[in-house]
Amino acid sequence: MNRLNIELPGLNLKNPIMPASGCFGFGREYSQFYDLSKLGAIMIKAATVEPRFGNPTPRVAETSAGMLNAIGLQNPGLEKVVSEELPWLAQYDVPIIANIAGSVEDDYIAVAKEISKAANVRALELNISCPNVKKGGITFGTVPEVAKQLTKKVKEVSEVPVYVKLSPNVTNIVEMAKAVEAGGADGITMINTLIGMRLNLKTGKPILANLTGGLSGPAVKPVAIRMIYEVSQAVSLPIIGMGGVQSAEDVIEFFYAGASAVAVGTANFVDPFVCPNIINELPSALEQLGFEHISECTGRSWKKDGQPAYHRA
Amino acid sequence: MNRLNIELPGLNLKNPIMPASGCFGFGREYSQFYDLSKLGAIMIKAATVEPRFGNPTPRVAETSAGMLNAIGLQNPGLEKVVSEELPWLAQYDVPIIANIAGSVEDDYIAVAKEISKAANVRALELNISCPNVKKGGITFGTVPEVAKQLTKKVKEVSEVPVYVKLSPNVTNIVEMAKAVEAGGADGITMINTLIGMRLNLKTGKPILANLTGGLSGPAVKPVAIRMIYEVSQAVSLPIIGMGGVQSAEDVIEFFYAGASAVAVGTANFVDPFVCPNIINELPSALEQLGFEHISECTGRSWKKDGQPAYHRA
Amino acid sequence: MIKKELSKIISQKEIAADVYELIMEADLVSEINAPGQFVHIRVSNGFDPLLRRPISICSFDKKAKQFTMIYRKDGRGTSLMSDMEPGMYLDVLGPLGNGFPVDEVNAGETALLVGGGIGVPPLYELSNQLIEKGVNVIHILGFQTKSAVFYEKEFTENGMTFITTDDGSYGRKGFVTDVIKELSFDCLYTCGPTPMLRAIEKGNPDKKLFLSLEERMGCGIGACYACVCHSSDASGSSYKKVCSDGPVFRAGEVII
Amino acid sequence: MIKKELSKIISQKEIAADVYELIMEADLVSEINAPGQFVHIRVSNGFDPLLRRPISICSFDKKAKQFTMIYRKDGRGTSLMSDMEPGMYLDVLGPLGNGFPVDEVNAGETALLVGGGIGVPPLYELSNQLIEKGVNVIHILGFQTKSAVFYEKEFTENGMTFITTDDGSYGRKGFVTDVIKELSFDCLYTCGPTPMLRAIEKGNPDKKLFLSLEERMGCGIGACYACVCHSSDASGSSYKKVCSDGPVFRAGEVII
Ligand SMILES: Cc1cc2nc3c(=O)[nH]c(=O)nc-3n(C[C@H](O)[C@H](O)[C@H](O)COP(=O)(O)OP(=O)(O)OC[C@H]3O[C@@H](n4cnc5c(N)ncnc54)[C@H](O)[C@@H]3O)c2cc1C
Ligand SMILES: Cc1cc2nc3c(=O)[nH]c(=O)nc-3n(C[C@H](O)[C@H](O)[C@H](O)COP(=O)(O)OP(=O)(O)OC[C@H]3O[C@@H](n4cnc5c(N)ncnc54)[C@H](O)[C@@H]3O)c2cc1C
Ligand SMILES: Cc1cc2nc3c(=O)[nH]c(=O)nc-3n(C[C@H](O)[C@H](O)[C@H](O)COP(=O)(O)O)c2cc1C
Ligand SMILES: Cc1cc2nc3c(=O)[nH]c(=O)nc-3n(C[C@H](O)[C@H](O)[C@H](O)COP(=O)(O)O)c2cc1C
Ligand code: FES
Ligand code: FES
Repeated sequence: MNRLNIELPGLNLKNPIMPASGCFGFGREYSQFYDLSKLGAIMIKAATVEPRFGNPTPRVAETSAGMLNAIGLQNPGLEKVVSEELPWLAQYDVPIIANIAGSVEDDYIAVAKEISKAANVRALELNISCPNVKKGGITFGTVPEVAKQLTKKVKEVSEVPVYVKLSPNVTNIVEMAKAVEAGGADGITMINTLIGMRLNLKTGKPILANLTGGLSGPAVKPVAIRMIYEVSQAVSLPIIGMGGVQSAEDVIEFFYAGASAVAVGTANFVDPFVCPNIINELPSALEQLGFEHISECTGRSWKKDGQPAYHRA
Repeated sequence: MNRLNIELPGLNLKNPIMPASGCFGFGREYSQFYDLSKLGAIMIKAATVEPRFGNPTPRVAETSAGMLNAIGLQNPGLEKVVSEELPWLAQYDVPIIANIAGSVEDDYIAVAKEISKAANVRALELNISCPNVKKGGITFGTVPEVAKQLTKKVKEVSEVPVYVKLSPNVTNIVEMAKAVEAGGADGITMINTLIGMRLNLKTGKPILANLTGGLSGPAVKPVAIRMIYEVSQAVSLPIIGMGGVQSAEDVIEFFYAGASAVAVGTANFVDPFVCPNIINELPSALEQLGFEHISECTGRSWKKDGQPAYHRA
Repeated sequence: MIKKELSKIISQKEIAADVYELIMEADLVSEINAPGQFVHIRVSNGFDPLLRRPISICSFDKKAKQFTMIYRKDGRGTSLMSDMEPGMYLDVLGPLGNGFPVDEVNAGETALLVGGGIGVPPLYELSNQLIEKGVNVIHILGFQTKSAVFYEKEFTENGMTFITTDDGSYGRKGFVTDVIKELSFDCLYTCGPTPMLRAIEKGNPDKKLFLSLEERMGCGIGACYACVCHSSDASGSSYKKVCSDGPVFRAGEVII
Repeated sequence: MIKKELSKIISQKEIAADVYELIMEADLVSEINAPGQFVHIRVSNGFDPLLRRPISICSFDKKAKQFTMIYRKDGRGTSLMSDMEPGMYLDVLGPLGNGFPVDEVNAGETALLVGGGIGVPPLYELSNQLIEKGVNVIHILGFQTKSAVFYEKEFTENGMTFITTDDGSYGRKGFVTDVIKELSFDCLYTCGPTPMLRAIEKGNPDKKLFLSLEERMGCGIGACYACVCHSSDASGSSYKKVCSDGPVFRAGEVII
């Protein structure tokens, strides 16, 4: 019995588990540990038009049950991603979700247009929520109208469905979700990192060269669950949930909240085998709880009997 | 040498450590463990005009390095707080900061007026940020103009300085801080809890009867530090910092970020002696780092040499 | 007085499926004043897990300064506890709360002690103290299934003991309430899952009845208002705290 | 190949103030291909702390499947590590990175190995392998103070060894760079704090020089871009990852 296959716009997933963007590079490193075809999908590192070095180091700092990162969207640039990374990934039977970022609208549009042509790119993930980039980025992720417009423009040029990645650093996440839905998004991914900071006890100064960084890991899970719970009831889009997932049980909790698939970020650093381990453990975890298929879990925290998973009545 | 005494509006603190509101009741329980006069101050549980039972149980759930609570401002009501709790606390040589809450402006005003007359109440803490109360509360904490107006009205009736407690669940915390400063606040306390949720693996439903709850504990510390860092540079008000403090080192980190005093919440549940322990350990922690007085730490993360602690140039 | 103390583990053993008996040595034993009190245990010295875990005192020995707990390995906290070995230390806060009133029943009278699952342990010390006093003690202990049964021998030594299991795999099949109906008694003490307590309260309206409640806790000492329940008076805003007013309440005192 | 393995602690001892020598048994030893590689250690099986800790391999024995690490007890992770006892297991990921190239110096030539503080350990295996090859090895080991000195005997057995301390409490007072100036050599290998590496690079522009860098890490395997440094070419966006391209670089390869 296949308890794990999931259909989402553009994505025919053998299982709903995928590494989160920025936590898996372009897959090369983790291919040393296991066959990437086991994964439901791969969300690759954000691509920008030009190569970016990103922020100065230190770029990571540990916090209680979490970590801060301020990588600053380092990536080899659109051209190299398309000519080197994606073809390399094509050897695996795994759909790619391309995370795209930029400072101005045109950046996003340029990357979306090109990268969505790649055969193994089955969806885009519009990163309007990166907390570690000074210019532009932030208003895309915090002002509903701006997010809506960007979504619309990207949809116009993209050859594949567009998922928009929401920032948790907002007063009203539901408003943002509705805006990108109105802009034509095919799905939502959430949450990106919370903005945080750590100071060095000896110097008094921030540990991260960028001063602030994005908080991820188990610490943020309750915030992610709450936001997915809210958003999944307010829009008719499927949600790929993330934020602190470490185990099959966490995955099920995200589904209960309203997710239809789940991405795993920070946990890859703790255990490089975390994704295949979760994929292996999910079927028996579901069976123990009495589910025939993982899709039965979606939205269980708020669904009345017979209500559909993510389509409003 | 006294390294710990701090002067803040209305508050002459022998040390800058105080239990956070809602995590210490009205002090009676912790008086079984140590002499409350050791504390810098006590932030008592939120008082409302009428007695409140609060939310149904379960009201707490554990998360990774944190906890969720949805107490719902249970309290015996203004009258009892003034006639029973405050007089009982008067036996201790410790200033009281009275946390006040309400659903509409008039509630806050009524409580502020009465409670600020009590001899041992040296400051008010305006709780405009409680995530666990359905009505009203939330706009006070998320709409700058509303927060400003409320602060102004409360200032008009209060006989003691007014600190406003900010919610971290906003897109722009600096804007909120500036608004309450414009409203005449004498200080800021931050942060209240982040809104979060946990689901029961077996039932799929939220563990908290209130569905969502406020996330506190070490998990939120990086968010608190970041926000205090931002706010302390943007306003000329002293900040009482909180969010995950567990040790003398944490206290120093909050000072570095920009705090002038620190409140300890969740950690009291983990260790009832945490406040006196921190007070005992602070002097040697400061000495090891080369500080003569804790006030030298305030704002060190961003201060240039010679810049004053929290007063802008 | 409540103490916070690093207490030494004297022994730990699995006495039923995932059920452990843990014997501790601690000065706080001298402060225990009634069966049914509990302790609040910090399982890690970091923040994983963060909060303490409430566990009932199952029995104690003031002379040896020892007390026994019985707990079920369930989530992260109790799993970590079950990994600990004799000679290690646990940070224990206690004794907490108000226990079962032994003086509500006289020598020669009959007390019925009704426990459900992991609610059974605190009844053991109660049983010991009632026996000591000359009370006739009858026990009804309900478990889910045979492998979950524990302390049958211990209770049987004290008095008549009925075991029920939900699935009938051991003792009588069914609920403890079925057995209660067949017995006569002067006072009933009970601890177990809330639905069981509710059924017992409802089924025995005219009896002297004491119930030990369970609620998720923060502080465990009355400061955080996590564990409240409504008092049975009209006002709607009056309440009791399970941790410091309870966990044992007289039937009718609170709404369960 | 990189392995992830529960590795057994064979022995642990404090060899200087807060400095521990830890010997582990692990299959991954068979994969070590150069001195200066490191492992990434998970100190807890929960999330306190969450991330792994990078520690250099100090020496290894392929036949016994053992490797040695030397680390300084500093924050939470290394403190927890120092509490662990023989027979316990640590989750180790490794071997990681590219180590010191032993083949850059020939038998009969002289290699200078310069270590600062907790940068000393990886030089020990390097020293062993160079000696084995017939290279003359000179060591300069800098420490803060007398109580921090370790492995003087081990290095001295391999070759001439200068110890410096910042405060002059042991060996020569001053910095390792003072000693370097007085010596002639064919190749210099170094590991230690970044300011020391910078000074050495600057002071020896014409020498064959290999430096082992340190940077805060996430994944440790090249996937997260936490540990990058700029390559020494013009573009500004080209980079090397300390974890997977390094930690050892040839002088001039990256900007330190
Ligand atoms: C007064 C009192 C006495 C108790 N006595 C016993 C006893 O003698 N033996 C025994 O096995 N159990 C007893 N319990 C229940 C016991 O506290 C829980 O089983 C335990 O806290 C579960 O912790 P965990 O880490 O294994 O589970 P987790 O699910 O990981 O715990 C997460 C959080 O939920 C809380 N929690 C989970 N289940 C319960 C529960 N049933 N009641 C209260 N809090 C809970 C935990 O304290 C913790 O804060 C008692 C509870 C109370 C309130
Ligand atoms: C390639 C490499 C090899 C190393 N080899 C050794 C060795 O052989 N012996 C030794 O004692 N130390 C070595 N270190 C440094 C060691 O990793 C840190 O001392 C250790 O991670 C501190 O962890 P902690 O929990 O004690 O400190 P904490 O301050 O609690 O650590 C918090 C976080 O910061 C990181 N961190 C803290 N200090 C450093 C540091 N100096 N370098 C990198 N990350 C740091 C930790 O990994 C962790 O993620 C090496 C570092 C690197 C990068
Ligand atoms: C080191 C690191 C780099 C990241 N880079 C990106 C990125 O390039 N694009 C993006 O959309 N999210 C990025 N994220 C956010 C993650 O994709 C994810 O949303 C977040 O970390 C929460 O999930 P987690 O708690 O499982 O890590 C990054 C996170 C980390 C830790
Ligand atoms: C159980 C509980 C009850 C709380 N009640 C209040 C309250 O009544 N008023 C208030 O302003 N904050 C309340 N808070 C928030 C705390 O005062 C504090 O801002 C927050 O918990 C962060 O600090 P901590 O991480 O040290 O707990 C409560 C927090 C907890 C955990
Ligand atoms: S647990 Fe805090 S009041 Fe009962
Ligand atoms: S630590 Fe992740 S790339 Fe080096």
